[in-house]
Amino acid sequence: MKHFHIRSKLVGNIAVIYPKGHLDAHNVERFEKEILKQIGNDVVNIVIDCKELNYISSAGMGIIMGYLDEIRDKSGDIKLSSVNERVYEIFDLVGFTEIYDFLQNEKTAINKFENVS
Amino acid sequence: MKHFHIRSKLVGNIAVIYPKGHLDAHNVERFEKEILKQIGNDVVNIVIDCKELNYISSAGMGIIMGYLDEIRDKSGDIKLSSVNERVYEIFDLVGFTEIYDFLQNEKTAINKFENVS
Amino acid sequence: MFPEKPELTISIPSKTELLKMIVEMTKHIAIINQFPQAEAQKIALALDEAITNVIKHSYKGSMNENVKVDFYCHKKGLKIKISFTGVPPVLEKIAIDLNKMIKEKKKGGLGVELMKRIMDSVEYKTTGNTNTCEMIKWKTPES
Amino acid sequence: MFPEKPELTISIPSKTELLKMIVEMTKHIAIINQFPQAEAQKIALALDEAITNVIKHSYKGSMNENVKVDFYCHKKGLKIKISFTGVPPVLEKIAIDLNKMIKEKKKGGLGVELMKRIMDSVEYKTTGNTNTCEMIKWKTPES
Ligand SMILES: Nc1ncnc2c1ncn2[C@@H]1O[C@H](COP(=O)(O)OP(=O)(O)O)[C@@H](O)[C@H]1O
Ligand SMILES: Nc1ncnc2c1ncn2[C@@H]1O[C@H](COP(=O)(O)OP(=O)(O)O)[C@@H](O)[C@H]1O
Repeated sequence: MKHFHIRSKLVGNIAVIYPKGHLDAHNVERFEKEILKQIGNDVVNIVIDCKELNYISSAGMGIIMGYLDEIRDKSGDIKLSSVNERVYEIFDLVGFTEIYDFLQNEKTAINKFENVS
Repeated sequence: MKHFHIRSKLVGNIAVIYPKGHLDAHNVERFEKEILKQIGNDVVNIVIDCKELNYISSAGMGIIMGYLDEIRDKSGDIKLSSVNERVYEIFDLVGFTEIYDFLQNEKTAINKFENVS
Repeated sequence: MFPEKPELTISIPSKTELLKMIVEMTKHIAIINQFPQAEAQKIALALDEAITNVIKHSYKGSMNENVKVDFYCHKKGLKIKISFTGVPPVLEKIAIDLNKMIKEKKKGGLGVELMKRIMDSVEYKTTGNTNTCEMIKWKTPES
Repeated sequence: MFPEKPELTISIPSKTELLKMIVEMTKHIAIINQFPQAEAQKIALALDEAITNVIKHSYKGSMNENVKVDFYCHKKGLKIKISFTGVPPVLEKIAIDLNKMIKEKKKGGLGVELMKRIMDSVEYKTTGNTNTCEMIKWKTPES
């Protein structure tokens, strides 16, 4: 019984990552690995689409925070999309909503990257 | 947060009862009340459609058992339909599958009553 | 075989509104201990039945009493021990007769039988003021 | 205000795989105690953070240590007390600076802040070998 799944796809030079389920300290490594894989492949335009993310603790948020500087240094960004209300409240509580773009859905997030590059 | 819901409808002289969610000792009274309501209205052809029933403990099964004699005495019956595999296993464990008709779905259960009467 | 110290303990008041929580917790523990999902759900049901009986029969429905549940994990199985006070359990030795129960319009009497059919062993004991119910479920070779 | 005796206690090994179970249990308890669903989920998250820290910092990731959680229920709020041994917590008094943390490529450091922002009070104490973390959440008038 896995409570957390992760998959991703590439749209041009944009990676869309889909964390699914319950993301906590127990499974955060898999989330970090996915982010590292993208950076390793020189993909620095990253959309984290959260439509299937039910839960996130600071362990997962730490990963989103820890690589942002490196990614922005390489002219990339991390954008979040399709975040449900419950999870958004948590991102908001720690102040992420002032630092990251939160988009309605995956498509608007991708568009936002495409319009810049 | 209610973990258990119950609703019912009448199809001619057949009552279809829809228990939904988690049926245990905590909420079994509401289930019993629904059965009693039907008997009180002289409806003794009862289909318990379990497509939305996720869990049943012996408390719920006790109610299905306790009124069967009275209902069969009045030429009625209790039939079960749309029972999911997990819940079916439990009914089977106590021997209910030899005593009650378990039908594929609500419609076949209703038909079975109609073909007799 | 099982460790002396429980791996996990929960102590709750004797309220039926907590049954669902215990069921979900137990399912989770059984799954973590490598029981297949369907087995895990049944083990959780056995515990629901045991605690329901404690609340109903030993505590006569009083909600302020205590029920302690210890989980002992082993790679070959799971042992669950329920400790409670109140009226000591007195259990029938004979198996149930469903047709007879229906004729007698019984609305209960299935719980202990269900526990026994789900678990590999169910044992009640009373020592002084404390009653216990110990249930063991072994893993099947393929699980 | 809160009762002396916890209404509910759980004692678990220091394994992160049990976090989800604790989160669901806590949500359930908070909801039963009349917190709205969204509040209940946040309270559960605060406990997740506290236990994650205990496992990571006090037990250095060792999985065989013990974490005890006591729930004290009151109609005006919920108190959760976590008891553990290991390294006593030493906590920063100052609030976090997110931009600075990003510049420093910090992959952690949000947990305690989150606990404080969710709960009305968070208090760590060490007495002898035992450390405790006590968190209280009051109900808002409309909840
Ligand atoms: N914890 C208990 N304490 C006291 N008596 C018990 C306990 N558990 C079971 N019993 C006895 O065993 C009987 C059978 O229990 P059970 O099969 O669950 O049926 P029910 O509880 O519906 O009567 C009960 O009626 C009761 O007399
Ligand atoms: N239970 C604990 N035991 C020891 N130290 C703790 C504990 N909880 C928190 N701390 C200390 O507080 C710091 C901040 O914790 P936190 O905000 O959760 O961030 P992180 O755990 O990601 O470093 C930790 O780095 C640690 O030094």
